[in-house]
Amino acid sequence: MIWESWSAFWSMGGRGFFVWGSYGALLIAVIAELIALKRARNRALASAEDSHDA
Amino acid sequence: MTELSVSAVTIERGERPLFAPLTFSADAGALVRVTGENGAGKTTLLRALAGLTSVASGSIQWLNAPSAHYNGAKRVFIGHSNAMNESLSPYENLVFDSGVAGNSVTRVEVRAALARTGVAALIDRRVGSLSQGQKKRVALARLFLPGNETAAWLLDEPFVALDVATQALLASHIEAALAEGRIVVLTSHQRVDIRAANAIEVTLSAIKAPERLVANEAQA
Amino acid sequence: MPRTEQQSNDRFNGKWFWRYASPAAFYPVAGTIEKLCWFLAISLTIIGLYIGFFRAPTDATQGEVYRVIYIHVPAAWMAMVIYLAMAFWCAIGLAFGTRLSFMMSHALAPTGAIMAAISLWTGALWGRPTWGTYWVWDARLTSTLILFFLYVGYIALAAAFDDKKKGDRASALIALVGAVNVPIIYFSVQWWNTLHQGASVRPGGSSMATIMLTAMMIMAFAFWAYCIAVAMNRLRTQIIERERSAAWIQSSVRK
Amino acid sequence: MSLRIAAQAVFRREITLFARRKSDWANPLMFFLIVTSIFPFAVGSESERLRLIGIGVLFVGALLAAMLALPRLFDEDAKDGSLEHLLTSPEPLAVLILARVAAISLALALPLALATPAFALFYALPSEVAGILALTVVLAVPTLILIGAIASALLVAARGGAILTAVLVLPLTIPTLIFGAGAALKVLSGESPAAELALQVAYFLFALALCPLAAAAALRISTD
Repeated sequence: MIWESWSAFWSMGGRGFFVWGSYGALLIAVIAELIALKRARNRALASAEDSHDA
Repeated sequence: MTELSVSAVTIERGERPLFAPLTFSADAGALVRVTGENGAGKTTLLRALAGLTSVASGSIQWLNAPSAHYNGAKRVFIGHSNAMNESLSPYENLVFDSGVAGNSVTRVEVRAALARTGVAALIDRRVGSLSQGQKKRVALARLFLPGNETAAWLLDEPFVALDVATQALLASHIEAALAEGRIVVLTSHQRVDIRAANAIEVTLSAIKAPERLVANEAQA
Repeated sequence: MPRTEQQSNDRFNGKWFWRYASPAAFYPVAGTIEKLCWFLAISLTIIGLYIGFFRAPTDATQGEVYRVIYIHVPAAWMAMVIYLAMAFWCAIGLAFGTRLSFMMSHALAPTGAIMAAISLWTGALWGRPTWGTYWVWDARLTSTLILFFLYVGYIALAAAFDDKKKGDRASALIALVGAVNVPIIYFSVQWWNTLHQGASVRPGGSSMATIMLTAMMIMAFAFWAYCIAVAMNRLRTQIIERERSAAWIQSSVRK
Repeated sequence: MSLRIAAQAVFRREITLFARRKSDWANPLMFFLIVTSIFPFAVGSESERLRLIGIGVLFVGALLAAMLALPRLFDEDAKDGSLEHLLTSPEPLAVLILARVAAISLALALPLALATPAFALFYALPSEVAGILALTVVLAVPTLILIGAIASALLVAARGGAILTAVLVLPLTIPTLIFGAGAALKVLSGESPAAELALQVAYFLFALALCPLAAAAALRISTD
């Protein structure tokens, strides 16, 4: 363990905003993409059901 | 002259076939009437015959060459739109039309072509200032441009916007073309009488849902 | 009615490598690849971030902020690689008319755009403490921005067609035009960049400790796995959407 | 022989249309004038400052003005149906497109290039910079129209053409922008613009070789 404490870890030598801002943006993008994927899949499945009923 | 053979052709729009596989052939001097309900793909079929649209399967051959190749098997396609720029005169439009096809035409020749549909007097008017019927007649004059002497005619609703007298005139032109041994393919809602020794009726039935695959029979 | 399936079977029978060009045949394969890649993406991310944050030391010159490179550099790489992959599938699609290739390209594009955006965002956040400004017109950042525009253009063009098939071919063409231009744009931006300012500093630099490099490479593989997994997921959705009337989809949907 | 007739027919028609509808080239010119004259209101009127941004404003303004002419390439013909003539011609479509691009470039690049030195006065640019700027605009406008031909050919069958054209075309004009404006900047700082000019010509030739082919393929795709 190179960090003295968890607060040292989170502060990233005073550059926490930049480091966690980057990782946070990545996390948000990934979550948004996964939600979009899920919704697109549900829509596709629903339309496949519809086209069978039609 | 031009010999047309269509075998097992399907055309798709938005990944859906428009009509069931279509097969027919036409010899020189044949009149092909394409009929079918709205949305059955009559215009699309004509565009495919003209080489403007590709087929999803099957083949269209003019003189034993695929439709997209222009090997001297000439055809003139006249669609719904008159395919003319409204800021130009009939003369300029027709010079452009035949120029693009690789023919240079003289003013006398253009005037002669326009005379065949009775609009020679309009030669220098702006197309935008003409009536619908006049525009149609100018468009039809393309059939008589030099270079199109042996071309097959592909006419999409040619009688629309024409008065009765001009309809009869066009019908007689079509009869003359057939007598010369050309193929004339035409779609029409109006039932205009055309005497043809060799008439083929091609009926397209639209495919609404993909489940309904009805084989089209081309009746000779 | 099983039009699509039959048609593709007719078309693809005979040559083994064509078999998986049929959406029906590739659908289950894509599912397997997706699962495998999710597993890889998650485990590699855990390993990479553990090494990157708990094993790699503080950088002598940049301090802690260098730790952004574990995602910045892989994202920039993926933005580039995905565009190349897209152009590849577009070329295949235009050459052979295989619908699956176009779908593959569509499946890749949004992820590529996200990777470009992530690379720009992290580049800006890294640049602020390092250069003292969020944005510099550095050659690589600028190229990534243009790459992002190319992604946006591709996605917007594909969406602008009501006829999906036309949209496939049209957007494929523009992707190829873009791919041909990418090296030229990159060169010209670099030319312009050296004209206006000195050589640029990059996250990481050349003298990276081995352990930092290791963490970054592991993260790069994690990004690869993530992108493939997401692309496979999107591909499967597209297959369902476009083949929804085919019998095999119907049976797999309602089992 | 028939190829020459066909290319000439396309070229003549465009020139006739430009001669008849003067707004087709006058409007881009007006747009160029207005865009270049509103910038000083935003940045201030000191000569030093204007000289710094002048080259960029003039160059980008000329490119944006040329963008306005892109619908002239295929949209109008697609609407009135006369695009069919190009598509059914037995001559290679790429050559016909090249003829049309040449006509439109001529009708646009010349007025824009002639206007550039005059508008350069707004920005207190020395006359040799104005001259080189006119030259690079002459090269940049055809390059943009060549690239634009691909995009407008694709968008003939799509929704939302105008904005999408800008999204697709402008990123690809960055090289010509860099080299063209770069040449003028070199002259402004008293250096030789030879390298930039050579690169701009190279990019133009590259576009000249590939764009008509790509645009022909694009037109076949979108009208299929």
